Amino acid sequence: MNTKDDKVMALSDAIREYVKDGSHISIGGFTINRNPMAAIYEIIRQGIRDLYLYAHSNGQGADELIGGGCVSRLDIAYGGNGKYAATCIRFRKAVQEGTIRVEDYSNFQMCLRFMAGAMGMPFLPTVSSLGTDLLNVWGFSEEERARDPKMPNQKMIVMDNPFGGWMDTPKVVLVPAIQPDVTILHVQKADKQGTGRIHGLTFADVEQAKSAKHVILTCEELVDTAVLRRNPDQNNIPFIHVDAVVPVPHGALPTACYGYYDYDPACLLHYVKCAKDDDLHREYLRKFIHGTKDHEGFIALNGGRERLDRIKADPETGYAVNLARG
Amino acid sequence: MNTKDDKVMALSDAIREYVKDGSHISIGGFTINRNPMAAIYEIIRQGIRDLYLYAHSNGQGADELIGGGCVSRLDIAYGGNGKYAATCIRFRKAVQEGTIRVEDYSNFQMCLRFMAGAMGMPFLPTVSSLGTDLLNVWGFSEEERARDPKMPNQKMIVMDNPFGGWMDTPKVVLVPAIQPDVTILHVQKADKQGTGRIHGLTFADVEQAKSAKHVILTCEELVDTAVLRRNPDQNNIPFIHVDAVVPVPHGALPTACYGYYDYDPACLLHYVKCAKDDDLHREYLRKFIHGTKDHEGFIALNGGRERLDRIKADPETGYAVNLARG
Amino acid sequence: MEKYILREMMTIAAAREIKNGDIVFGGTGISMLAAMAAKNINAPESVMFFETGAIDSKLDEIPLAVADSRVMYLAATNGGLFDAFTTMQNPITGRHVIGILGAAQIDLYGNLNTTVIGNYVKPKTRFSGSGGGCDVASFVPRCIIFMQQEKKRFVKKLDYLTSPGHLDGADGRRKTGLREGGPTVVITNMAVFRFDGLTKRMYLAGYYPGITVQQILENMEFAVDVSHAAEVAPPTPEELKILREKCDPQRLIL
Amino acid sequence: MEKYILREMMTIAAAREIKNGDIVFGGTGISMLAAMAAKNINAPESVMFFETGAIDSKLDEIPLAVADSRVMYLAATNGGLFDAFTTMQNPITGRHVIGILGAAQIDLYGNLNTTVIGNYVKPKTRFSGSGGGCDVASFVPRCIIFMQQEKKRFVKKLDYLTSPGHLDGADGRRKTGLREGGPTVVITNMAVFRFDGLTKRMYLAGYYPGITVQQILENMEFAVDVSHAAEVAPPTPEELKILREKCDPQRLIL
Repeated sequence: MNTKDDKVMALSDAIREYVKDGSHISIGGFTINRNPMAAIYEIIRQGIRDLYLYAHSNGQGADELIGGGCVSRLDIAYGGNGKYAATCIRFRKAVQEGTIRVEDYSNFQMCLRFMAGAMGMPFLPTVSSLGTDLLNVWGFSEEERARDPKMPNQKMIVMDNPFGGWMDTPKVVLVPAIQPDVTILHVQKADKQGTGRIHGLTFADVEQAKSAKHVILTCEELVDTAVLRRNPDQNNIPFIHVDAVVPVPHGALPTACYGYYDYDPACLLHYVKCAKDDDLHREYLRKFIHGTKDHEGFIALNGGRERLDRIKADPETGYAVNLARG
Repeated sequence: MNTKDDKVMALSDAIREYVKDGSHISIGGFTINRNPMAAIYEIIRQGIRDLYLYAHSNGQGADELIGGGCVSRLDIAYGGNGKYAATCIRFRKAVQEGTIRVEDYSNFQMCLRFMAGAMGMPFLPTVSSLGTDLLNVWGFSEEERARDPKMPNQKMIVMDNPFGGWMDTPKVVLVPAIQPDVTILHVQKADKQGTGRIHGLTFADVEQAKSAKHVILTCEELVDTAVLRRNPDQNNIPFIHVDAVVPVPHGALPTACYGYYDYDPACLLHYVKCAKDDDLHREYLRKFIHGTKDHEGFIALNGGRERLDRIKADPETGYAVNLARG
Repeated sequence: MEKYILREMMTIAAAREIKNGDIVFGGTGISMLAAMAAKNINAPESVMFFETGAIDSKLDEIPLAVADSRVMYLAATNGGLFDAFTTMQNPITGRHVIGILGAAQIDLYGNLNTTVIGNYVKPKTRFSGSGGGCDVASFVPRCIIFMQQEKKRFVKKLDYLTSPGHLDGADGRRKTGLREGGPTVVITNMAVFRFDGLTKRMYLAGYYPGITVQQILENMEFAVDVSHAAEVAPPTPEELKILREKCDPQRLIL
Repeated sequence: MEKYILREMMTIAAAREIKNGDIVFGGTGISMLAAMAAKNINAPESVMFFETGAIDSKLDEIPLAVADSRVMYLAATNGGLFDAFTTMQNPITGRHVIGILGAAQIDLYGNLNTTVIGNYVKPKTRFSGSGGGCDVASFVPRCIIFMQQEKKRFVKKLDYLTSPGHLDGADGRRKTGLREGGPTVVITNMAVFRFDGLTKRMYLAGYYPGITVQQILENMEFAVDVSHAAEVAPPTPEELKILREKCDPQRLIL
């Protein structure tokens, strides 16, 4: 957080400044929508390693970060990507081969963990997962937790309701807060001060931003502060949480950005094909990520302007009507 | 809650249906803004008694309900009304004379209590009030709580952080959930199904709605469902929580309604003058509340159309520019 | 009788479980189609509801994920995950929610595994994980579960218990502190199972036309009571017409 | 030297406490004016912030309550109470918040009473209560407190402890589990007090021109160290000009 008036930075600078080897990070979006893909590709390009990633259902973004070799530990609720991958492919491979370590939560639990971080509380309660292996099976041992000051000392704790039977709830599960070093979001609009506006569903983006030590906002459009302030009710990221603002048109591609463009089925299917085969995937990384200078370069290799036209959102519905979606 | 397609009711019917002697209720708004005043006057008119009112800073609304003799118990954070009353007048009198009983919380604590109710959790944590009399001094005894199934068994509970020093928080205060029988809000726009749209600050209205067994929405304008659905991001009251929708133009008067009208200084000052004197206040109730059939009648006695013109909101700022505010 | 395919039978079997006034939590694919079919056939005042935060979306086109922009268009309200799960855990609204889930494994009491086959730390097969599945299964009074009828899926012991069903039976949920409810019905490619009111054990309630009880039992690792089993009524012409013409005209799911 | 009124002295004394980059939580009246003065004079990148949920409101007209529609117009974001208090309890943003509070009573350690005089259940005088006062005092590292310098207000023992200062001194906040911080400065109609770094006891830091130390002590029930007291610098012509012309041209507060 800071209260500076102008936080606009180049993407490569923002990533270099706030994402380090070993950082604990979270990314916005959900499965195939509004993942901060440009920022994720830049993390892969910069060869950042050993990230601890906190994910709820961060489908495409999480899978590419894992595939890019950037992630060593992962708290996750859902490693799937809608119709494009019932289980995310590089995620599955990495877990099965033991190249990343993982701990499972539910989507609400991850959401509560970010919310707890945003509230400055050590935990929040839920009844979700009582009696399940989410509660009983830990991915990270008590010893590892004790050694790492960035980890809570326990996965979750079951507690009797101290208010007796109040709210007909005999027991609660306490889920511990997350405080990422940095949260990276892609939003539709932002101003240079860092006020952000998300159109459509916010997923857990707002809680993720407020829980983090630093926030990088990539945005479709950098707009005048005066414009955003005409409708302050619609601005959901307060600038006081934000450190860097980076205008990146199509910054969520190949995932969707409501009101701007749809997900890119061709790109997602090509990724799925590559991800399934280690050689193809290596070639994908070499050519599409490391072989491109920036997100513009990535888009140029992925169908360029013609593809962008195909997935352009209809102004009425916010998505590409009648898009062939594979 | 219900999922009916048409929930439009007359105000008198909605109050009669959902607000009973002894009900536990909460009202929306904050001090001099967006209190559901028409509904409050109707509660007074119907002579409903023995209400348990949950208030954060529900200034004018809480004070008139108390003055109207409707309230016997009150959980409150702030009984003030901005510049018009540093301490709300009938509230102060009622507490000092022992005609209502009261228990104090902070604004955040009341907010968390509604949020806990909305989440279906018995409590939420905070560090607010450690070491204070908010924590130590109870308004309602353990015995009274034990007798009343609608009250939590304790005011608040201090607990050591079960996650050790996680989030640098050695201890937390657990504040118990509220589940009102009914929450009454005044919003700018609603459709017949009960989707509500609040313009400007939402205060704690959304949490109050979601925590309640029943919700009455009064609104400035009843609009077509299709109109509200063109911008679902801006709708903050989901219809599944709502039981009754009541169109009441100027339903927040004499408090403000952002984008529609300002608070009415003449009416507020007249109220202050009456509230300070028991005889004047009795006369106020007789003439302005019991002597009027409905909110239109109340407005007619309070300056009518000419007054409405004076406080009409400027379309740019949302309030009455250069209004003489006493 | 009109011809129909198996997925149509399964969709209609699920749609029939949805009552007017229900708030339907589902994923994509067949569960979304079942919710759409119910709304158009038997439960016009049911409400579709997504964990991503959209309520009562219009769905002009079928979404391919619960985060698809297609769920955002013309919804009643767009919120986020916190709103959605809070509504399901809420003691008022949550009691009206019916969940629709799928899984890799299910046991006798309707507990589900969507996480791993084999060892948790180094699994033979890793699946997507809970998502909102564990949440909805923990909170809500009724759940519909879609399963493939296979021996490796109807197992005596789950490799990992992701989403709670009736846990160890009878009083399992109450003892553990979960909300009353749990799975109501399991719909497979061969049969419909329900749960005994007392023991909470799964029993065979129905088999599709042309399927024998024996075939079903051969595709399960555990035995179930079959004494209440009857043939499931096939989709009516009216149900099929609405399903095909109104719900999935592009055949994206069917 | 230019003439000024007491409220201008108090406002400027408070404004000088606000640093660039501070997020200022205040009420209405003089606290809001101090925040506006700081932003216009010495802390251009400070941010005004209301418990009702508005951040960095433009304030074309002075609001008469923190819920006044005037705080909603051209704000950076409009939210609600939950957002506002969450931001103050947040371990990152909360550490940049400076609170401005007032009270009916204050004690040696800066603890405040805004609830009752007399017995809690049947008080002699009932005040408004905590509002967000207890919250901000519990969470944030620095607080400015406005007080009238009167014996009945600077008391040995509070009738009710609404908002925590340094509690029982030295280690009081840490022992109780509160966040580090607490009141920084008390600004009255006669003087400026601060708190000793170790004992956390209030001491007299400054007196306004024309006021004697003796006068101040006569208006307190408890004794304070006066050995560090010096005359407070009066408002400069520049400070006064901005305060009068930019912050409160209609003289609604001054």
